[in-house]
Amino acid sequence: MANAVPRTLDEWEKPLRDLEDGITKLKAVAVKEKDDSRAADLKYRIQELQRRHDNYLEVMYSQLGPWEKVLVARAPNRPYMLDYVNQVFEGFVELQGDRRYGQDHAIIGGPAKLNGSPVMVVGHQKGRTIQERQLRNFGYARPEGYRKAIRLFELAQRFSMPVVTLVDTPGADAGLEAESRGISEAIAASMLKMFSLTVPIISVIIGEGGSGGAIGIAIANRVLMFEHSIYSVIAPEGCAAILWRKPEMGPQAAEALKVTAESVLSFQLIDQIIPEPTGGAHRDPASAAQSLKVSLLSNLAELSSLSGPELLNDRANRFRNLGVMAIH
Amino acid sequence: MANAVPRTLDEWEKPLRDLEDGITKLKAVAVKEKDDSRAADLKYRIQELQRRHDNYLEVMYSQLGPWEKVLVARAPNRPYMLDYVNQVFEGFVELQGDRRYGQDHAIIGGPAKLNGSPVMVVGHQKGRTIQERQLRNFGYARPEGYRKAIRLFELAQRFSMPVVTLVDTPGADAGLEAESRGISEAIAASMLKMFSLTVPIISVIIGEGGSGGAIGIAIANRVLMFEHSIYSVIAPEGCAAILWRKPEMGPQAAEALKVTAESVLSFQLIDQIIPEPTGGAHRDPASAAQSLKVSLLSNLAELSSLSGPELLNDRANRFRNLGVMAIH
Amino acid sequence: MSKPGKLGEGAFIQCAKCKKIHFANEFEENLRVCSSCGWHHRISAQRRIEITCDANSFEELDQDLKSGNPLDFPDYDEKRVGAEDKTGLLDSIVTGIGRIDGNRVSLAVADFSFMGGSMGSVAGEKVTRTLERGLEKKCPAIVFCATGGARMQEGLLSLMQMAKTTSAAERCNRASIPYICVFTDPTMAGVLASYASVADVILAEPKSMVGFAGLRVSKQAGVSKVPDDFQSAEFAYNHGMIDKIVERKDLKSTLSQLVQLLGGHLLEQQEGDKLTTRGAKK
Amino acid sequence: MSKPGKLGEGAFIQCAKCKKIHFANEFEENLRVCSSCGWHHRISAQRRIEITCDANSFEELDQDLKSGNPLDFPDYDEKRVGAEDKTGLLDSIVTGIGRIDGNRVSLAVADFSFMGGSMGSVAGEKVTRTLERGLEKKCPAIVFCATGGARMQEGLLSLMQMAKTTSAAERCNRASIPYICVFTDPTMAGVLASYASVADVILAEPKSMVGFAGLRVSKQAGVSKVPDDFQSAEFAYNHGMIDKIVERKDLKSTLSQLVQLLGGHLLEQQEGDKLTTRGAKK
Ligand SMILES: [Zn+2]
Ligand SMILES: [Zn+2]
Repeated sequence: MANAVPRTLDEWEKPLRDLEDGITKLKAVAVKEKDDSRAADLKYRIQELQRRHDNYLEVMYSQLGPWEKVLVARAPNRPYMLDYVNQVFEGFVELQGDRRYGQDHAIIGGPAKLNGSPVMVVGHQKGRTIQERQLRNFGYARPEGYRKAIRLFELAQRFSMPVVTLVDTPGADAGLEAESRGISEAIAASMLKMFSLTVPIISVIIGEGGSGGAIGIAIANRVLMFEHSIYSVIAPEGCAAILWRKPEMGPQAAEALKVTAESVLSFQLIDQIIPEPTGGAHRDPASAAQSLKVSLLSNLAELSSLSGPELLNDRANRFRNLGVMAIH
Repeated sequence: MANAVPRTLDEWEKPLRDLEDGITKLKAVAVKEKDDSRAADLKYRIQELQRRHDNYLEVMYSQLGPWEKVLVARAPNRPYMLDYVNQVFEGFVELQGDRRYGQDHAIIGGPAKLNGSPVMVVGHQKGRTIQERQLRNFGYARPEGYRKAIRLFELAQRFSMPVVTLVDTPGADAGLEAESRGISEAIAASMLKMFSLTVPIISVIIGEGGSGGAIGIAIANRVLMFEHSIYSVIAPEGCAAILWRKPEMGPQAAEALKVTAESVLSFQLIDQIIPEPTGGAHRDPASAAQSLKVSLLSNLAELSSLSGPELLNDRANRFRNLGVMAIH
Repeated sequence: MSKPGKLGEGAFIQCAKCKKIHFANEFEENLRVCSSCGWHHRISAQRRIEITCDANSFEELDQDLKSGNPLDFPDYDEKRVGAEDKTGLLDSIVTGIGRIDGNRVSLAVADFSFMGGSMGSVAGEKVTRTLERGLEKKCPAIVFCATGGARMQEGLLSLMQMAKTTSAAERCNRASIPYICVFTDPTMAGVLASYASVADVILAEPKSMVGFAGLRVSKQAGVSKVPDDFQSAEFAYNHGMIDKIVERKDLKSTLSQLVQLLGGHLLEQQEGDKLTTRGAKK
Repeated sequence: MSKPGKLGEGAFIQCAKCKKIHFANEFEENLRVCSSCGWHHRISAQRRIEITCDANSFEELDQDLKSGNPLDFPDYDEKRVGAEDKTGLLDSIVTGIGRIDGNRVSLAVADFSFMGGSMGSVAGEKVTRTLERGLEKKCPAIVFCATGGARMQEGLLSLMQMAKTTSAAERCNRASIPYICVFTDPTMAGVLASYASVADVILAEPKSMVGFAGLRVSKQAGVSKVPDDFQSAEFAYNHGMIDKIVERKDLKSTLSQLVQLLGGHLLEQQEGDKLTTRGAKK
């Protein structure tokens, strides 16, 4: 591991890319090599480099610290909601509009089939291209997104469809427009609605579980986290800025805030960790999607034995006792 | 009655005002008159004029045509919602806001007590001063008004309070802003909500029952109309403009549209007419308020024998068979 | 506005939008969508049913309903009879039961050519019955709108249809019957402000006019500067009022998907109906 | 911001807004509202309870709860102990049962002076219990907010309090227990985005700061030109988020009216409680 704290995933993964570059170069030489013995030698060196690369990758990703997890969770090539929707569900129909004011493309959703049965999928969608990032408001949902989610939750309730939410946001939109249309109310009302449903709900933190913007759609009977996702009351940089007036102390804040899936699970705030392929979900999205599907199906199967009122109470009870207190 | 069609209430009531002016003048003279016999004569003439005035008033108001009813229903000194609220209910607390976007002051509401029992009052409020008229958007409610109404209906449902709506609007706001925030959806959603309540609902057309803007809050177990109020699918002037391209043919349209309480009752679209004092509610608001109170109490008493589901079905059934068809 | 002018012996049709001239048969095969500019021209209720339901699966109902003239409204009888003669319909909406990819649906389809698709007592009754048949037969209800709004000539009776139809939608809500509405050109006023806007899912054809009041009225109401797309399906979509704008050619498949996704819970309740009579006319 | 500076021997207090100097006793008698400019200065939970509940009617509960440091968060222990010493409180909210004009209410009152009124596990638990006591005792629940939001130092445990408290509000909804929230200066972030915003009725003191993110954060988020009243109670009211802005002196009577109007259906369920113990400390 590098000694200095890496600020980006690119920086942190540089040793890996150096190895990859070396392999690429050797391969280019090997292709042209006519001499058998030298070709065999090159092949050996390539295998050796590949072995080192794979080893390094495995070691790196098995020892991710909180800050590295933050970087991985935010990786621009990490699978986003629609990547999972396309691989895990069938026949997704995006339904849009809050029936009040406007469109939001940071929270999207609609019905789809999971293993042949209808479910309602709702989640945050980030963008990859510059245009799509702007369209998606960089994953910062506006009030309209939460109000659309409420509409979709109501449809799920009406038509007896389990709800799956996929959470991946740096936080809710905190700008003037969002404030003036009641971003706080929208988040609170979305949570309230989720607590009122009598269908099963599963929420999965797939990338960034950022603050109120995340929990606004993460009220569930089961809350799952991908292995390298994070879940936090505040962005580490924001915490550092408030506490120490040094946003650049994000790594220290990430450590203090205990944002990793493992930490969060230790406080029993989530129910399960979904393992990621070696090197993170972004290195093998299909395998990550498969893990998600397995996890959703097994959790839904477990919940299927509960009646509507039992699901409602299960969800309330799940959250009722969260918190750690001392007694005076 | 005047031969030419009056365009305003003022114009139409001119003969009355002439008599009133005459009486006022004679009274001014009589006050100064020292001679007993001439004073007695003046007194007699004043009584005579007063008798003619009262007679004329009674005749005029017992023979109101549809257009005259339109003028009376729109009379600027006709009692408005808050006039009734203050006289019929106790302890009204106005609750505000749609929790989505903004304020609307054309539809207002809140809990109050009727004869000691809590009810939820919601209605259109017009303004009398220029400032208040602007504040109230001249009685044209915006989407926020209907969405606030929905919130208040939900509170009424939650806390088992009967709902009373007082309807008095030329129509809903049809401007760009209202359109862009879904005025149509807001009206429809308000009706939908009212159909879903299991508490008694009484709606009273107190002045103008203008089109979708009116029925948006007039879904009730009992729909009552004040004697000189009107209820119409479209403003007569608008109808004349569309059908005959002559907005000034409002009087003919008022006739054709059958907008009076009597006509509407004959099609069984309302349940009861609340009588107004001679000369209209604006001449004796206290007495009109008393009639309203009596009517509300007797109708609520009748509805009190119904259970929640019965109220719900009663309301659906009430509207289910409205319409007149031929069979082919 | 979008009614195409016919040229010659009806062998050619001109696009109402871009003025391009099409062979009439190609134009009809393309579902009356201009192959040049994509403008969706209005189609009849009959044609809509043909392109929406499985072949021979639609059974028309409520055929005996026609309007009276309860208010003795001037010229109403003449207008109605004229519309009957012109369209061969008795009112502005055709209703019945059909199938989409084998799944039973209760259907109502408005025809704008009958008095501007306006809603009087009959249209209100037929939409109400369409929703009630969804309730009764435990199948999704689908309504295609094409209307200028309430029918003035029936006065307050027309306004009451807003309430009556919305009540039926509310009963569908409570009974978990999916209700899908498709806005076609135009979807306006009293219809938009009642049953159309409370559907579970709202689809719209591109560029359909969608709004509360006529543009003239909106302008009177002080709207001096209106955006170019004011009162279009796209405007309504951008303001969150519509789930999805779908081209005519894709409507059947989208409806089919939605019926399967939202109506899944109803299949068991339909008493084996789907298996025994799938695709067949009842 | 609105914390008054004390002058001399505490006999004078300067308005934080208009800088006018008041006699301390008059200032306190005026409920810490500036008689000159109307500015509502923050008050302690204890004082709030005094001016809200009938004399001697308030019984404090949950007094044994205090925060731990589950995350071993740097400096948290020191800050908490400092706040305890400064305020004499164990956390940022005081809870209990009291009466308003004889009507029983379950009450929670935040105290901004304890770590900015922030919500960690203890505050979340106490608000939850306040709502649950409404459920249990069949009486309205009232919460006075004064908070900067969630307490960072408890990490995700604090975020979970948003869910926990909102769940309790949802249970009150379903059980028809009236829940009234009063926004006082400030009501922000994680509290505003959870239980505070889902109350049946929301009142606010004039000029209270009300918003989702700190102004600094909002400005980072690209808000270059903010209106003068941004993130004030008046701004929230104008945007439909608040029912009524009520001056401090009128809050008790408004709450009393609301408790009677919205809680009417509960009186029979309270087992004659009101008649037997009206006004008396339990
Ligand atoms: Zn064209
Ligand atoms: Zn001052």
